[in-house]
Amino acid sequence: ACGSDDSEDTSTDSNAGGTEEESDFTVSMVTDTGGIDDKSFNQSAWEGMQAFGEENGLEEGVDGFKYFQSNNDADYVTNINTAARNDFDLVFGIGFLLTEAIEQVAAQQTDTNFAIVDSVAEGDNVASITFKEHEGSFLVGVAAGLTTESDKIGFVGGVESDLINKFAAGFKAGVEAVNPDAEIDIQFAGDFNNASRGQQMAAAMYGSGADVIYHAAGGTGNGVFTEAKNLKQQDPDRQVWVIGVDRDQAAEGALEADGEELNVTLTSMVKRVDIAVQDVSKQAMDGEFPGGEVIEYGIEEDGISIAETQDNLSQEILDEIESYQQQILDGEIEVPSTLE
Amino acid sequence: MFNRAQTILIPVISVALGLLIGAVVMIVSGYNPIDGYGALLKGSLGETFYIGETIRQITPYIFAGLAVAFAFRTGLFNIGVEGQLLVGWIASVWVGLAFDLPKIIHLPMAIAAGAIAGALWAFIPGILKARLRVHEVIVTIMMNYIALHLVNYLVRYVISDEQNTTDRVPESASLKSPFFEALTEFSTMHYGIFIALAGAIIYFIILEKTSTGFELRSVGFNQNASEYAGMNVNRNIVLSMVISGAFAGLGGAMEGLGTFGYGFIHGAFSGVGFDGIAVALLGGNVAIGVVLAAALFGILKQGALIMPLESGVPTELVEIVIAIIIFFVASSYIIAYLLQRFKKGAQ
Amino acid sequence: MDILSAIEILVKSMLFASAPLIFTALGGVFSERSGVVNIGLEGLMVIGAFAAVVFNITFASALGASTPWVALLVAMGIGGLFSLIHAVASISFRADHVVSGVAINFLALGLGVYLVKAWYGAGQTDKIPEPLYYQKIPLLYDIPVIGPILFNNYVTSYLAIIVAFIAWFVLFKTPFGLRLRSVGEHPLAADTMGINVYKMRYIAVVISGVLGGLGGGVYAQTITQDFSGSTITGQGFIALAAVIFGKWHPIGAMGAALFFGLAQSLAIIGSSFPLLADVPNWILLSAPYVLTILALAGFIGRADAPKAIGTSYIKGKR
Amino acid sequence: MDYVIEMLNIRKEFPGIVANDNITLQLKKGEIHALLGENGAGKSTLMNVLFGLYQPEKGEIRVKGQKVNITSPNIANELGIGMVHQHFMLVDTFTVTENIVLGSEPKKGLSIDMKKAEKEVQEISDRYGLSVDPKAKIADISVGMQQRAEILKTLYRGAEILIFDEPTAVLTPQEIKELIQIFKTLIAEGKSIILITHKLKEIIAVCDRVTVIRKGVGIDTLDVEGATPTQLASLMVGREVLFTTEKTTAVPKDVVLEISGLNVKDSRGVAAVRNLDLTVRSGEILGIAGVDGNGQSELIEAITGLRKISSGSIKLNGKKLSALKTRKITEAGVGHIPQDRHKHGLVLDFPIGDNMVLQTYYQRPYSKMSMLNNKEINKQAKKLIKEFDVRTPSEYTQARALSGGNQQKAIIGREIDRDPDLLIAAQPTRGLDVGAIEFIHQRLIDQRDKGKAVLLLSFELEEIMNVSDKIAVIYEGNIIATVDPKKTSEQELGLLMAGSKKKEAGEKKDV
Ligand SMILES: Nc1ncnc2c1ncn2[C@@H]1O[C@H](COP(=O)(O)OP(=O)(O)OP(=O)(O)O)[C@@H](O)[C@H]1O
Ligand SMILES: Nc1ncnc2c1ncn2[C@@H]1O[C@H](COP(=O)(O)OP(=O)(O)OP(=O)(O)O)[C@@H](O)[C@H]1O
Ligand SMILES: [Mg+2]
Ligand SMILES: [Mg+2]
Repeated sequence: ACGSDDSEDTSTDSNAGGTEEESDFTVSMVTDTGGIDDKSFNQSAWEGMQAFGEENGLEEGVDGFKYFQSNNDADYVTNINTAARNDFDLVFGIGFLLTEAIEQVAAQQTDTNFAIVDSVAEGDNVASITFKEHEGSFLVGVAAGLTTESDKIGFVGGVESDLINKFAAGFKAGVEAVNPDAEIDIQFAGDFNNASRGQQMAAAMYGSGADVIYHAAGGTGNGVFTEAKNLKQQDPDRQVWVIGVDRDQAAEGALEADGEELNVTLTSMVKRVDIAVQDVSKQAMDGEFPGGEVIEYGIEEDGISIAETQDNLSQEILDEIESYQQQILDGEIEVPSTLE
Repeated sequence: MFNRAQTILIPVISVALGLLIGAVVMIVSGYNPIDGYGALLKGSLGETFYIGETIRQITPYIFAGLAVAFAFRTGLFNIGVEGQLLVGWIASVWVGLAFDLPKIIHLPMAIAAGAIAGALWAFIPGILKARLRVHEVIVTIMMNYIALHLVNYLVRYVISDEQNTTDRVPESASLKSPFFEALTEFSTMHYGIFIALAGAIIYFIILEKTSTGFELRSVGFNQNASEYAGMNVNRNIVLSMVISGAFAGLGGAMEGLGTFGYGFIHGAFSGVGFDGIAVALLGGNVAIGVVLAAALFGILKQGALIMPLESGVPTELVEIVIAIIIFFVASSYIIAYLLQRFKKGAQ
Repeated sequence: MDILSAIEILVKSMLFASAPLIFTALGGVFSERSGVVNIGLEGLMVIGAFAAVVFNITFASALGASTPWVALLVAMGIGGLFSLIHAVASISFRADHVVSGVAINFLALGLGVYLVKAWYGAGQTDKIPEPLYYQKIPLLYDIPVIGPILFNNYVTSYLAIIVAFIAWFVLFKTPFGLRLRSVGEHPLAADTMGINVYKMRYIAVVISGVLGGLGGGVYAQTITQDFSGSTITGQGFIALAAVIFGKWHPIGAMGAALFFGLAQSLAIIGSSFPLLADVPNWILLSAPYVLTILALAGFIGRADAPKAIGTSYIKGKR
Repeated sequence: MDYVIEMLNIRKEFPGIVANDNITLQLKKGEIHALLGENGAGKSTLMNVLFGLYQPEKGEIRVKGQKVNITSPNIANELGIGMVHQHFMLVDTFTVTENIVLGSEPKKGLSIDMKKAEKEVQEISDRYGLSVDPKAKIADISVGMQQRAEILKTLYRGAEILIFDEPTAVLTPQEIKELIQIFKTLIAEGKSIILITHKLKEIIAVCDRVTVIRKGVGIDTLDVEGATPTQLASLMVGREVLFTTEKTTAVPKDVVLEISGLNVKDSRGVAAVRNLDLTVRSGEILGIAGVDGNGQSELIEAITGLRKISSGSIKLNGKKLSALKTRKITEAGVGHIPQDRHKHGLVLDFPIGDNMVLQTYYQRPYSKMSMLNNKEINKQAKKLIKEFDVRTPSEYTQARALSGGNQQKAIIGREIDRDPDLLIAAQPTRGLDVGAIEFIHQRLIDQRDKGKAVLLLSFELEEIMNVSDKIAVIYEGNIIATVDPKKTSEQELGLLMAGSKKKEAGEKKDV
């Protein structure tokens, strides 16, 4: 979305939709080093912002909505500050890595509103947006627990952190809820960009009998898909599944074997950063900015869900998931958010 | 081989050529180079805020450049600046958090901790090279990865209570400068730049003005002759790595105590250490050169952040420009040759 | 996990993780044996990965199953072309080889990502439609016990090992190899023997580009299956380490790359052993790097680089 | 007259200097033609032109009457011209055979036919009496064998005309004898030879004609028959040259260096110095004569602390040196002019000024409290440059840019100026012209006359005989005889050096 073509696209789009009422509200976001096309939460956030812009007749740019790309950890403060200085009414920091930076700038730029995604930051002009990843992970855990035939399930995390632990904890609880016999092997790659290690880890897990792996490891997760697809390609009848993360990762699992279209993506745990971004932007535009508050997006708030692509899940499993989802909504199940 | 005028002229020409070719790349891919460079300039030097940010960027580049350059001058190739920087960073933060002391003691202590940690991290490849002749390039590359994993572990399990970041270092150990922040409209500029400039001066003095530097350079050029002259070659190899690592560690301390003020879990390398190789080489491995090269890097990298905002040009353009500048500086022979040709032609 | 399947996993992981490193390291061996330092291996891998992925995405529908192989050829070609920059700078323009190599690294990454953004409007490409898959090698796979352990992997992994032996043959058994090495040891002597020093070095650097491009292409088409700025993150430097670790010898470099792949998979397998369960994760994650250092430190006899490495040959100068 | 080579009016310029100015050299078939001139006169340049390494600005080259254009060594090879360079052109890590066949390798299929190559090398070496081990690595063989490998390289390519650029500078007397024998075989085979050497006696002994050049200009070509060394020398230098170094009789006094029961191992761990005893007194020059490889290098390295000793003791003025580090030994009063000036003597990338204080940079006045005092350093450098006539643009010039002779003068100046009680001079005049040699010899004698002890190591008997007050012959790591130079002859010494102990020369072993 960096290219000139793109910005033209968006501008014509918003011109086309120019029938909507004009607003002088401006909003921007600062990515972490993943960038706006990380196929993960940065991208999702940007999609949300674009949708918000379109809906409200904003143009991409300083007078509408805009993203700032961070190339380095040291760029966070700079970018957030630059955004504030360019008079954006609301500035999102995407990713927990930006927490400190948001806090710091928010304390200085008191006229601007800020929001942090995936973390909690202090400040009256800061809204903290977190997700109940553990809830969604619980649901895919249910899918995994019911799908596994070997009773061995893997989890590949990127770098160990509170956030990634939330995924692991919810997942584990989900599996245990439906399949107490299943073993869960939780591993961390120590890296979000090491596909090679991801593939090695997946090879070790599948090789020792696991048949479902849930990854929360960014680019390292690429390797998990690669290994699964390889195994599936060699033996289309073999049971190998990957559960995607953050967005619907069905495309990542597609392959062709013996002329047959297959897919190793069992399902994905979807985190709707886009919805959260739109939501908070709307509130801010309407003068109801939730400054100082922590907004948790879970299943209830449509912030967390299981992916739309569910072709690989049987109806029974879908029903089970549905029922657990209801129990979570009803508060009958309290999903743990830390590994203990 | 080159005269004085050329040593100044060649980098200038290289930078001009780099920018020129960058402009061509922009035109070819449908951007307006004037807008692009305008944005770059504005985003690095156009406002006091950006100037502050640029200066802050330059700070670690100076140290990383000095670290690589120091090793180079003494015949060693330190690709491990990245790792040494990380351990220096975390060590300085650790000391910053662990003690409660008056600033006059605490800050120097935290900075020293960064230098010492970097030095220790570089001591390992140094001693392996000196004692066992293990190639420092391999060891320093490997030590980078080890540092990354170790530091992440320390942040999470030792310095913090299973958090993603450590606490902020207290004021007594902080390089943050409310004065500069106010002056530059809340940029992250901190006092580190002065330490970096002091570092460059110290670099110059150690290497060019002390008898230790004499030895280090001598060993760098010719180990046999140095041994003949009674110098302890192995000791100098270790010392060189240690000083190089100390510079890198100081770079880390600038980040830990200044730019950030805390330590955090790194998903990947920051790249500053690798950029340091380019800074050092661009600066001809001399102190003033390193400072100037770091300034160029800082300006380009900082400006690159604003470029997409103002002109739509992808930030990567800057990497291309940097690459071309490095290429031409490296090929200074041909530039000097052409210059001579040109001069002759004119006469 | 029983021992046999543990070994199977180890070997498998080692083979696929090492293959890109082997190709690239072999490229490094050629270049450095001719006297040209090549710290640009990282950049050559980047450009190879970029070329292979873009080609794969663009031509998959037209070429079908042969796409990845043609893409590898393209990656080799582009890698070779790209390395010409390094060659021109370090051989003809007498540039410091390290500086020029650093420029290659910057340029490859910058250009790769810049073009991806320009062409696809995103910082990373889609998944390639036609990746490479594991293959059971006919006949060999049927050997009891060993077959399934050794002969079920990417064809490129075997290719890497074969290329290592070919490289050894070329460098140490053929006139071309003798000349190439002579140019790296004593270019003036080679010149007096009527060997064109510049030509040999150009060829060697281009070979390193071809093999580096191949390494990157293999990495992208077997492991990541897409391209972004973080596809190649340090593999080229590990390959450089393998060149030195392997004492500038093709078989040595291959061994070093395999060793590294093995150490990595050992650490991963290790973490599932109860014995190591309490070892902090960072130690296991660091294990491959620590093991490499230990292996080096334990090695008896140090490696001597080609004598003329890093020096520009200037005709008519003594 | 049929000349095989004619170089007519050759002019070759380098930036700022005319290395060859209108030089003519004609080589008859079957002759050994000497090319004589001071350091830097332009001999190597002229030969490199002939070999195709340099292109002349002017002039004409004819091979067997045919005008040719030699643009690369390849063409020279094709024309049957081979060159044995001043600095060997051998790849250390290759075998003798690999070096010889490089560039024209016999092939079997795709690979080199090493068997065939080795056989061919063996054949040629047998034919010309050039004994080499075809399979040995260059790094592992003696300088003499390396040179034979160089000669084989040219013969393998069928060279008819052989150029030797200072081939004897690095050889021991025995090896020189062998080389002269080889020359004769080559001539008998119908080859022609151009020989560059600074040793006038060699010219008289083996050459037919000689061409003398001075500062890039051809002076004369004359028949060797009837010519005397003095005549040749003055032609070359342009003034009278004295040959015997003027010196008074030595008055040895106190013992300065005392070595007893010394054992040292070489790099491979083999005993190189065995149970060696040696004494050097103040006011005398002790020359060590011996064939290369008999422990000389190890002995010097042991004295200077560069090599660990296995047992025995080394004392300087009664103080034990053997446990000390090089620096302490230097400080105790040992000066060392090393054998290999590029490897040990100088940091070539340093300016001459810094090289002048290579061992003393940390002492006053060059350093105060660890800070260098560049003013003092350069002052010292200027002084030495002047005193020792080092030809350099300035003290800031990189040592690399100086000619070999001037580099050597710089080292000698540095070592002598420290006024060491013991000065070790290892091959101090290797590769230098007569003028420079004279200068250096005089300096060594001056040291002696100042009451210092000098230990001179040389493979050149003439130098040893002329300069030393006493000669110790080293053989297989041991001093097997000590003789008075006035009472011995080169023949006698040669025999001793070859290990024949039958002679208890002029004096008894007095050590
Ligand atoms: N490559 C070069 N570049 C510049 N000048 C050179 C070069 N080679 C030689 N010269 C110059 O040419 C002159 C002749 O050098 P040359 O090596 O031919 O002398 P030489 O007679 O062989 O001396 P020596 O007896 O010491 O070997 C030198 O004085 C030097 O100034
Ligand atoms: N490449 C070069 N460029 C410029 N000057 C050179 C070059 N090579 C040699 N010279 C000059 O040539 C002169 C003589 O050099 P040369 O190496 O021939 O000396 P030399 O006395 O023959 O030494 P050696 O004993 O090593 O043969 C020196 O003054 C040196 O400055
Ligand atoms: Mg010479
Ligand atoms: Mg010469």
